[in-house]
Amino acid sequence: METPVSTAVSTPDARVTVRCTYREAMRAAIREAMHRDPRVFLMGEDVGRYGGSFAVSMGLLAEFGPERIRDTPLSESAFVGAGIGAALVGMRPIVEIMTVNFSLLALDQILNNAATLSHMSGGQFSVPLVIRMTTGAGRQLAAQHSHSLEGWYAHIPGLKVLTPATLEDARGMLWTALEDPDPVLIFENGVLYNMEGDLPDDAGPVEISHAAVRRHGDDLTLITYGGTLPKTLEAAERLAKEDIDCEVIDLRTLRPLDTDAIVTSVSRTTRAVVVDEGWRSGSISAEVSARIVEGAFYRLDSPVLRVCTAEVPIPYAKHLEDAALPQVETIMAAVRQSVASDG
Amino acid sequence: METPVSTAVSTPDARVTVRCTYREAMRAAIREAMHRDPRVFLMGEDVGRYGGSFAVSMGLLAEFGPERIRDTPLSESAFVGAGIGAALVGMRPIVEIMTVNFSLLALDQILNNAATLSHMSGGQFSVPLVIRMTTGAGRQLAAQHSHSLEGWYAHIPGLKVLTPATLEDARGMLWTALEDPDPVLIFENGVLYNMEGDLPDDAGPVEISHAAVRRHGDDLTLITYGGTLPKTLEAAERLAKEDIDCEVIDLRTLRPLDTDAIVTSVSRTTRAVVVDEGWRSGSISAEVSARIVEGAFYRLDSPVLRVCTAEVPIPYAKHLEDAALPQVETIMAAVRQSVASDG
Amino acid sequence: MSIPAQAPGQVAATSPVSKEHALELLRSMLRIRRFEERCVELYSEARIRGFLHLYIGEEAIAAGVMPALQSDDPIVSTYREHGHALARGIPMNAVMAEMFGKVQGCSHGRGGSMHLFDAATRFYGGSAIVGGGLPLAVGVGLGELMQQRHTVTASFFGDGAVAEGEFHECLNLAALWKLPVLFLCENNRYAMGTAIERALANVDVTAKAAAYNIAAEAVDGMDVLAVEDATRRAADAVRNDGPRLIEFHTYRYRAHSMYDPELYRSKEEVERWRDYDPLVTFPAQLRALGYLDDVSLTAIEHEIAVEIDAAIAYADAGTLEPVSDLTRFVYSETRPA
Amino acid sequence: MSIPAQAPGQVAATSPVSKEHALELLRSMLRIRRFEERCVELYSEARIRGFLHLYIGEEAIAAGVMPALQSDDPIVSTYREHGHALARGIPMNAVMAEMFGKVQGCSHGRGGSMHLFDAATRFYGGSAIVGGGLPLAVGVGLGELMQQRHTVTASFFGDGAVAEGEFHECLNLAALWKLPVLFLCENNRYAMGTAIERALANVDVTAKAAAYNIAAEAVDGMDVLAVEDATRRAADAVRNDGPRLIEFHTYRYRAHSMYDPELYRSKEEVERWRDYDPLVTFPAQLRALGYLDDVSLTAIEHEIAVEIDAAIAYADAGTLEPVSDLTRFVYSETRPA
Ligand SMILES: Cc1ncc(C[n+]2csc(CCOP(=O)(O)OP(=O)(O)O)c2C)c(N)n1
Ligand SMILES: Cc1ncc(C[n+]2csc(CCOP(=O)(O)OP(=O)(O)O)c2C)c(N)n1
Ligand SMILES: [Mg+2]
Ligand SMILES: [Mg+2]
Repeated sequence: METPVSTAVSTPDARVTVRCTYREAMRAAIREAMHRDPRVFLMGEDVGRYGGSFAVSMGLLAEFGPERIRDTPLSESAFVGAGIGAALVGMRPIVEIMTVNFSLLALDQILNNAATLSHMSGGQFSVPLVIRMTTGAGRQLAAQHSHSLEGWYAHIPGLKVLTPATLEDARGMLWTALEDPDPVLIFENGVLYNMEGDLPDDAGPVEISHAAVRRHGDDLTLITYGGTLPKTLEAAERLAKEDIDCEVIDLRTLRPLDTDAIVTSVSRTTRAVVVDEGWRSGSISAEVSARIVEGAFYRLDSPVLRVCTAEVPIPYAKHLEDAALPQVETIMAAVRQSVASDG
Repeated sequence: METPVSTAVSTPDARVTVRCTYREAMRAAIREAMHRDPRVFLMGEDVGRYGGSFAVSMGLLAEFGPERIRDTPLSESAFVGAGIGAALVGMRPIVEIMTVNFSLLALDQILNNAATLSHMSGGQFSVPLVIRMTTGAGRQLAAQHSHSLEGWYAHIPGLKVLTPATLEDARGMLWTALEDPDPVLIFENGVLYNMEGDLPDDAGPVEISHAAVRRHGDDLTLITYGGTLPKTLEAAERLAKEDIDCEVIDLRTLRPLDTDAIVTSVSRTTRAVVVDEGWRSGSISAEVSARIVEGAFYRLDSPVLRVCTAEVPIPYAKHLEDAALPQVETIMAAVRQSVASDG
Repeated sequence: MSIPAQAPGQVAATSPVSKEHALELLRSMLRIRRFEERCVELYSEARIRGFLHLYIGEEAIAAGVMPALQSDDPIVSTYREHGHALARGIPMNAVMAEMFGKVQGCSHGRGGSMHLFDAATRFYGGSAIVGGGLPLAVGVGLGELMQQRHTVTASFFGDGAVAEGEFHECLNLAALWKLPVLFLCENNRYAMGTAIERALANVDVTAKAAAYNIAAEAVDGMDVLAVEDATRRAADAVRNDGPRLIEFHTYRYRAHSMYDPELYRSKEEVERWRDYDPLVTFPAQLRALGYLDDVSLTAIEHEIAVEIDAAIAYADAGTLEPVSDLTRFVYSETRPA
Repeated sequence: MSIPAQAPGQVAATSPVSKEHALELLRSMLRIRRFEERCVELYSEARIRGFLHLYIGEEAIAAGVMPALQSDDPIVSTYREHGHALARGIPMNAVMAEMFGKVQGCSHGRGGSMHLFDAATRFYGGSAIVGGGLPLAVGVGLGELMQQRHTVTASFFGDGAVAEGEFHECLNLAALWKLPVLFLCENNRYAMGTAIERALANVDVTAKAAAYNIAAEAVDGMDVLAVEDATRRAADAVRNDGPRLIEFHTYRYRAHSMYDPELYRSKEEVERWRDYDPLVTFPAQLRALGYLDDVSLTAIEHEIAVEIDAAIAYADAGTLEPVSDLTRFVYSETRPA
């Protein structure tokens, strides 16, 4: 039995597609939002004249002007808080934190203000704010520039946490997030920006409450999100050649988690491996594992396994960084181990 | 089969004991450390003239003077960073962050500096720093003053995370933490400060690498730490009257987790319930569950269950706050559910 | 201007004041004072719980600031905000019910004393992280400006908040973007038990404002007329060309929260400040002007007592939210317009 | 003193300088410049990876500051720290090996360009969070003071860091506690693509220091003698009575990191600043003084080239740490003394 888990998977039909990168899809999403709603504006370090540290907002300053494409001083707490305040009084800010590594400086505003204001005020106020940030390792940026904390942020009630891993989601999640009355964090994994593919010409909003099955399979469920989706899909393809048929679930939204999609798939395949770029202990992969056990314990044929990032501040040297992160080979090894073990 | 998991449980022998509170035990630990090592000093908001916002450091300013009992301005990032720097060059600072709720303002220093410096420098430097903070809810302090984030901090490699839940541990963990070459976070649950009991006169350091069995039992393992230990023990006692014999494990240290102790106990009892004051999703209870599944899957007779805090910013109204937190009754209900279900 | 702890804060008639308005100001201060005095009793009866931070001694600020603002000017406050809330016009019933944890409370019983919110009066809380309201206020100001609303966002904070990084980031951002934010520092000389001299290398908050090119003024916060006058001038300036800061010199007579051993200051110091109590000096001034006599004062006191009694009755009669509603409001129930 | 972008930064002979010392300073600057020029090549060959922030244009600061400090004075730096590291005396071999990710690197290959560390020279990194080194430096200063070491902790940071809350908190704490910290602001007018005018409401960093009662001086950061002189005076002052701040006016000729489209400034502006290039003006001055001629310059260049070649060879020959050691150093291997 299988439930439809997402409307985000585009069906191969007669739609016109354009070739573009994840970065361009993101930029198109911002442009669309700016055109569609005058209350939307973009604010963050170097989003304007520099064009965005990952070039996502390149060209937007010229198109929309400095009132709506706001370069901020280096002051993460102030400008994230400013986004919260502006949202409170009716604007629809998109705040860009250059990378998740710097978001710690704004965490008080995110956790103690953005995530609590609706509840603390008894529902009188809401914070329709979108915070975008780049996340992840893999570019030899070492210990202070390689965090993957999206799963960690998913711990916080009051927030929604999105991790677009496909062009459709890069293109479509922002608008849905902006329509949401509550603060939404969008994590863009840095290794995805140059990912290229075909995107339907009329690609638009996607829903954000369901996980997506990115590959159907019967033997085991691989569960992942964000930057590790491509690696996981590759592992699944290579495992297919070994006659191990994996289902691949892209969580898409880390908060709230789509428990149904996970439990339904694992109940059918009876095995699960969670792939997560977060540090292992206390990562979202642990939560996924716990929910599988809570929801599908009696269907499981082997323990849920996890492929996570080693518990080290990410080292600079390439071979060590590679060894620290989930890789196609380590994913494959975990799958083989799961399939080999039996209750 | 059972391994000895802790040396922290005092054996009832002929030692002289003194009656004291958790707060006094903590204060005695600080005093001892100050006397024992001139490099130790205490720094934080209102630790001096005010006597500590929870009166832990009451009297210490008079005893040790303002050089070693340092009142800081409200500037969490600066004074936590100052502790890191002072530790780097040979001091042994104890930094008090008044409560975990304010620690978010210092999180960049904790995660990007304290936790990384040893690794980033290739082992040239270390940060022998102790950060103490009060954690937890239960006193109607509402959404911004009731966080229980110790499990969340346990995600960070490079840190150690301690949660003393007994008088022995309140008295003994600090010195061990100060002896540790790396940054150690000590979380003191606010509801414990007035807990009273008998402490051996000569109570001293305790090791911090093992969990402790606080109650032996055969039917199910209850796993908890910190502020929920008393509730969990009470639940176990009451369940004993229903002929359900629970083992109670006090994790004591949330990072690194004592997986062996957990897996050994659950392998024997075949059932586990994790009790955790953190918000459910992404809490340390998820990690415990995942590790049980990884290490004892084939011994489990029923799914690991969790009793956590509801996923809401803690409300002010007492009945709602009570409903949000783990309670003796909800723990008992989870245990009964686990015992009733069978594979 | 800076008020040394020793010098008496003279009530300067900085602006001519009508009898009617003067009595309104007195009434406003007295209402806050009496309200909080009753809160103390209710707290010791455990009918109010959690933290309770009293504003007693500082009433001249809230009472003087609010009339100088317009009804659509947003307010961002702290955890010591009963005075701000009442002077702003949040009904006393709703404030009291909030502290009783009732659904009829201005935050639905979820916030308590530290988190009073009210959409009707644009009162954006009640923030209990020191300095945490400043970024919010800057954002509110930004949002108002971008929507051309021509309001002034009033941001209250204490002397303790001045040392926090947020103060710096926010003053800079507000000045850089010329945001319509009025920064109102309530300098009561202490952050919990930490005297300002042990918290700030330079205790002159107005000097700090200069580092951001923000015009600032120090004002006797025990003088309600001076407060109102300064606020009116500053708010005008903000409406026209960006942020201003006022440092109000004031004093809290009570413990930081409900209990604290007050080891950090002497009884004499507290007594010295009693001479400047606005609820002593202002009535005296009004009597001298012939605006007030025993009869009229008693009438005001009576009115206030009646209001407080009613508020307690209202709060008492209020309902507790059903536990099944616990997770309401974590996420908003309606999509925004 | 403040250097407008237009006015030429004259090399002022603020202190009489010996030929030997002058040549040392030149050598130090040139060594940094040539080292980084080679790093650019190595980066395009992908032998150096990650982020690489060049100091080219700013060499006079590192070269002038370091001789004014003592060998046990701790240094806390940023991610743009090759110059600081080399001038401080971390062997070039170890710096290069670090950027090659080799065990022989000064951070064991774990840090890379942004995280150079060296216990022997008390070089406490290499911090890549803007402003994140400031609290650390304050703590180092505190630790030194409490251990009566009489050192000066030098804390480098950029103009961009000035807007961060940490700047404010740390200047206040250092001043309040009279900590022996020397704050060294390398104001190169940009934080990535953000010109200082678009980041700070008041661009005068020395004026900010005044808000904490910290004495401060603005110095021509393109003039190595002025840098050295000012640092020497400031370090003396710090050693005796607490923190000082120097704002060095300087310029970065290259992209922020290795690549950036540099849309945020004009080619003309960059060219204008070329006139003040310390590696143009200082040699010219030395030639005028008769300290330098083609022959001696060629000799210096040659020596440096040899050193760089050797460093590359050293780094190349270095070893990669075994993958099995991945989790080493997450926790310290030895208990502290
Ligand atoms: C960031 C943060 N740190 C610490 C606290 C604990 N705390 C609550 S109020 C207070 C003192 C604040 O003093 P001030 O800003 O002067 O305001 P006042 O209480 O005097 O009105 C402290 C330290 C807090 N709420 N937030
Ligand atoms: C807290 C933080 N925010 C953002 C960044 C990204 N970033 C790296 S360098 C930089 C500019 C810093 O400018 P400045 O302090 O002037 O130093 P410079 O690069 O000019 O030497 C930025 C925004 C960061 N590293 N840390
Ligand atoms: Mg105060
Ligand atoms: Mg700069």
